[in-house]
Amino acid sequence: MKVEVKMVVVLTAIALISGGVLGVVYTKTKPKIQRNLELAKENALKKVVANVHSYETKDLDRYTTVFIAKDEAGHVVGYGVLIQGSGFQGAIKLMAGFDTTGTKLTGLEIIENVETPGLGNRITEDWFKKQFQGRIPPINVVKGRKPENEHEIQAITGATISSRSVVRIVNLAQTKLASVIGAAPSPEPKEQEPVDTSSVSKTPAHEEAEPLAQRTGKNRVRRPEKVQAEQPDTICLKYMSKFVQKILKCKRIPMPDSLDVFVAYGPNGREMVGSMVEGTGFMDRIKLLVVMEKPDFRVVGIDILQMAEGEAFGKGQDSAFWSQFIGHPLPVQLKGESETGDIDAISGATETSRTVIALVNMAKVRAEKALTTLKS
Amino acid sequence: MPKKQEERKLLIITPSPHIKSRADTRKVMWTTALSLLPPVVAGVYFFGFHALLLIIVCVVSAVASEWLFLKARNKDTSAAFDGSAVITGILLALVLPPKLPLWMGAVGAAFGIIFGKQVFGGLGYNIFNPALIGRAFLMAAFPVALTTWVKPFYWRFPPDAITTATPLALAKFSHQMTPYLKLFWGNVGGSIGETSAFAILIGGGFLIARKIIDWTLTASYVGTVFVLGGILWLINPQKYPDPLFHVLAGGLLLGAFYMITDLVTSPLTRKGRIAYGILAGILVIIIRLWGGYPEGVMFSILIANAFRPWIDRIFVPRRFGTGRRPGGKR
Amino acid sequence: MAIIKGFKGGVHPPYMKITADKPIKGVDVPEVLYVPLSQHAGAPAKPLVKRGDKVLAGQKIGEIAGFISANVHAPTSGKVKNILDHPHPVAGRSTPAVIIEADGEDNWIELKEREDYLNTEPKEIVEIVKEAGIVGMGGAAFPTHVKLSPPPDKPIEFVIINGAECEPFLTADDRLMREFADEIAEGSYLILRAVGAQKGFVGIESNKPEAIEAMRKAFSQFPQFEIVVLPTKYPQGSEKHLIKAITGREVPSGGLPMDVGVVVQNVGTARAIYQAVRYGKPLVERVTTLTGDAVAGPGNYLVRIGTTFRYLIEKTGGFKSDPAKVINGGPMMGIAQYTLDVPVIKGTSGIIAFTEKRVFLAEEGPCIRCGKCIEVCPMFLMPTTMAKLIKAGRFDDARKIGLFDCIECGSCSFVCPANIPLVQYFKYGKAELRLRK
Amino acid sequence: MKKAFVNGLVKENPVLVALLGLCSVLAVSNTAINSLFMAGSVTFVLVFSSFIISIIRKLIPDQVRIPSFIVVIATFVTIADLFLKAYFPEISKNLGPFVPLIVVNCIILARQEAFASKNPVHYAVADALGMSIGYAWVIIVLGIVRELLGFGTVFGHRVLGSWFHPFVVMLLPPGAFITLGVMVGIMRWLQAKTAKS
Repeated sequence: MKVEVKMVVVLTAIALISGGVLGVVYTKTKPKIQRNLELAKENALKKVVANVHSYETKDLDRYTTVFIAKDEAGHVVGYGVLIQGSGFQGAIKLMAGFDTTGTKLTGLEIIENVETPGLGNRITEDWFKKQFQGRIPPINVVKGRKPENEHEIQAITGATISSRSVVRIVNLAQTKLASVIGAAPSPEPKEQEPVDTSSVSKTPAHEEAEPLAQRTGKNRVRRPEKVQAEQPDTICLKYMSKFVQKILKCKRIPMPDSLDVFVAYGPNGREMVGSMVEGTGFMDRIKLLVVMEKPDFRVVGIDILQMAEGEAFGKGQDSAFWSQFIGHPLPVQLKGESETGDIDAISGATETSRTVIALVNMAKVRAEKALTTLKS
Repeated sequence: MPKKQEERKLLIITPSPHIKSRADTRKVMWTTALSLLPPVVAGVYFFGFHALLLIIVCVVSAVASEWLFLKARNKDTSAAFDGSAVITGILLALVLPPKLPLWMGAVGAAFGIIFGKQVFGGLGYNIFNPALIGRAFLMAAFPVALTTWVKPFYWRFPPDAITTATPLALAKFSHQMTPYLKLFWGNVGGSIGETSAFAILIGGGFLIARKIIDWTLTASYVGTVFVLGGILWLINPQKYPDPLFHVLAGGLLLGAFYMITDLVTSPLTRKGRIAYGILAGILVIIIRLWGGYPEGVMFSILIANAFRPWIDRIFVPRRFGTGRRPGGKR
Repeated sequence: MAIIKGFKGGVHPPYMKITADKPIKGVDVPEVLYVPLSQHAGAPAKPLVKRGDKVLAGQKIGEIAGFISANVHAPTSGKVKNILDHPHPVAGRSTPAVIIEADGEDNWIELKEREDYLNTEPKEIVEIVKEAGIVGMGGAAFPTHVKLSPPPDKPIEFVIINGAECEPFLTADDRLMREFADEIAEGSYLILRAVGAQKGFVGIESNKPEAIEAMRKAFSQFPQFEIVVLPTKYPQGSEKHLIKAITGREVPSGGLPMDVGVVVQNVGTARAIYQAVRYGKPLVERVTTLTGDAVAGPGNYLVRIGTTFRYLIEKTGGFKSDPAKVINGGPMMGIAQYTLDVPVIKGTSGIIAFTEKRVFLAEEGPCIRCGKCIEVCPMFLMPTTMAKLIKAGRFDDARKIGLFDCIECGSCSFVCPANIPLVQYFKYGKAELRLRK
Repeated sequence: MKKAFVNGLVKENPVLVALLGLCSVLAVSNTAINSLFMAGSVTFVLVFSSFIISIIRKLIPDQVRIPSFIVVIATFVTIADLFLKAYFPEISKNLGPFVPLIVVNCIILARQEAFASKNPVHYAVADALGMSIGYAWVIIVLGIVRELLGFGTVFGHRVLGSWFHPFVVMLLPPGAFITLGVMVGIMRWLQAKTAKS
């Protein structure tokens, strides 16, 4: 046999045999491997949500899957969000369990992480995960003291960044979950609603779009009461529904830098403008959604989309800080910097306060600009 | 008579020169060790008896591990007492948290000596500063213990209120500035020997006066941090700490006088040393402002250490009678 | 006259010029003199006498044998006892020497005195210098007539008279300048004439104020010359550094002073030239400093070439305590002797005898890379790096970074805290490379 | 045959002497159990590859020997990987990509090229076993040391009491480098000592 031919024949033969063997092994092990993968998720879901009998999954994006957990009767018992975000060393994949309202955490499981062994890796320790039970996002990390309320958890000593990362991912999970059960047309029958209303009834109900707290947490209205016949922009609704109770029409004005401006029309001809702004804070980027009411661009609410500032935030002063903006027509100014200042800085974080004020003021500028483009 | 005496004894033949300056490695080392006294005293004053114990443990461990290693390799064990191991021990202790368990200090000193110095061949051959190698190892091994700081005079506080953050951490993570005077005298949280700028300036000034360290290296390192920190501060005074704070807070001065000037691991020529100081200074600012850690002195020096052979290769003096056209004044 | 900046690098050793105030004293001619045929840089002289020949003082007994070589003359009258190998103070081994048994009469050959000696033709000056066997008397002993005859393509602009005497302990030049300033001045003028230069400088270190004063007076009759006071620093007396300090010119690496239009001559050489041109006297004696803590009679002595160290020391009072080390030359660059039977030669600027107390013996430690040697190297070399390369046998790499630029001044060894014998490594490296050639 | 087996244990140890396959050695040796499974996988792949290659060594033309070896090795590696995924999912997750990466582990290919393709089957298998065990004991010792110092446990069992303060660094890559360096150092030291006596 000629060498060239022999080469081809031998190599082909080896490849064929190898392929055959692998085919057999693969088909034998495939179901088992599949099952393992499923089991891992299922076990995690069962750990974070009680009484799971069956579940449905819904992929939101590449990194996020929502598990709708149901009991034997088929009633929703909670949600699990399988989500991946970045940690200190690499990706952290976790399953966050939420109650039926999608607000309160029922548990947390870390599925995958490559954090520093013995340090950041300790996010998998029970005491850390247990802290999340019953917490209501957005959560803040505290260091060197005990958490004081349901929005705080304690950091792992020496692994603040990993702790923060987990919290950030959990907060994100909640936001994503909210977008699923909040904005999308509900796949559930009306009877499921009581869950929702109970949570709303805890807070003073507002018949009109009153200024609400800036945080995405407590006082949010899960869903617009009535969905108009004309299909509203879901992205717009997702952001604006936190601040405007009755939305007749919602419109997203895409901006070139992908920081959107939203316009929502309420009853009685009210017109609300939400403007996304982004800037560099002391520690990291700050991204806000500022919702204003026309015509004088009075602040209705501010949503913190991204912020990782120092610890001075989250100690309670901050909610006082944020509520200062509500009801003020823009632009606003820092007290002490001009005669007519309206906003008190957070003590010890003047820099951040200043940045926030600048961003809020910028929101108005952007909104006006967007509205003119809309008209033209 | 004299002739007879001479006959009895042979004349000694040695190459020239036949006279010698009084400089001597041991003397250099012990003088350096002596110059560490002010920071040691300040550290013990602020952080108490445990700090003293930690310094002693580090020194004993450093000398003992050097002795054992030399013994195991059948080398001259007297090299363990040439003072360099003592310096390593003291320096390591000075960059450790005051309440660090003693055994950790011992482990760090032994590691620094063995893996930072002896495996390279002993004094003169190490690439990295042994004390900093010891600290980097401890930092990697016991990150929590190495970042737990206590207040000065912590024994006066209730046991649950003795921990604090370093001025740099306060600035970086909580926007809190520490008064300069406190930084100058050292009445702040931090490593045993790094807090008191005053004590370091005394000891370092002594070293410069004795010409054991090159003041230009210290100056280029501190100067770079000051200038670069200053530029950033002028650009955004709200976001970046001011340059004086950069210099006084953290371990910059200790590093500038005692670590980066380590003879063995710094470049040979003055120009090289200036470049080396600038490189390390830039690294300090980068790590402090944009890195994960609040302090960057240790890593800046270790990284600069790695660049040292390269710097030595670039900065060679212009040989006499080369490169310049003959001719000149008159 | 102003103090100028000097050069970069160098050291400040303890000067110990204890014999500075001792006037030059003559020493009796010994019974036996050992006159090496090689007292200079270059080829040894060819002997002109044989065993049993009678010689007169000043008679030529060795003849130039090559381009770089010098005549040798009999220091006194007597009989040639033999021509044999004898210990040499610089070569470090025995070399052929004419052994002369003095007759004690010290009869001289007929010396030709010149009337109008200051107007001697340049060519003639060179010829006289060559005939008189004059070599550089600062220590290197380079034949002077070679220096005085630069090739036509290298015109000489400046003459520099070297009165720096930067070596510690040595005071011979200092005394010469104080006592024979006039002769030096006239000799210097002859040098200027010989090389056709327009301008001359006399460089003296600031630690010799009396010499400066005397020289200034003596040179006042030669306006071509300027006295330059140099900072006291070792090795200020090195040709290259003297030129650098005075003219700002750098002798190129591997080059000679004439490459930058300069000729440097030691004050002792200037005086020898004066004596040769005026009286026709060949170089058979010199002033040398005998010092050190072991000798009883330290001082500056005018001795005949060929006088043994032993004789000189015994004549001046012997040893006051046990000598442990005897050096030919200064303590920085001088050479330790293994016997006292070595003779004084033309380049013997000093003899130092140290007791054990002053002998420095220390083990070589590891280099701590302090960079002190680089700081002090007046040639701007990297001594520590070169030594490491030589230790590793990488001679060619050492050459590439300037091994042959090293002037072996010893500053690096002097400061090294680890007691590394750097100069010794360089000498070894150079020798190794020369052998390989 | 005995010589072929013994060679890999110490004298020509693939890790300590030849310094081959360090990638996986450093990466997965943070616990003893991971080391054990890694060692098992390497042993499986090496022994079976050597066995097969040795059998078919005369059939393979020289020009395509490397591709052939790789195909054979890759087959066994994939089998090992799938097996671990199916039956030891936790371990598989810990070992991450390092099981598939056995394909490019120098030890395996080097043994095929240097030994299995030139020797009869029983020698080839003996050599493969020797090399595997040489690899195994080093990585397992490394795993035990790192786990002991990094967690205070060995194979998950607590060995050192609560007084023990774990060395985090031992679980990180530097810890692996340091430990391996010390092992190589001791090895050299012992060799020098035996050579002398």
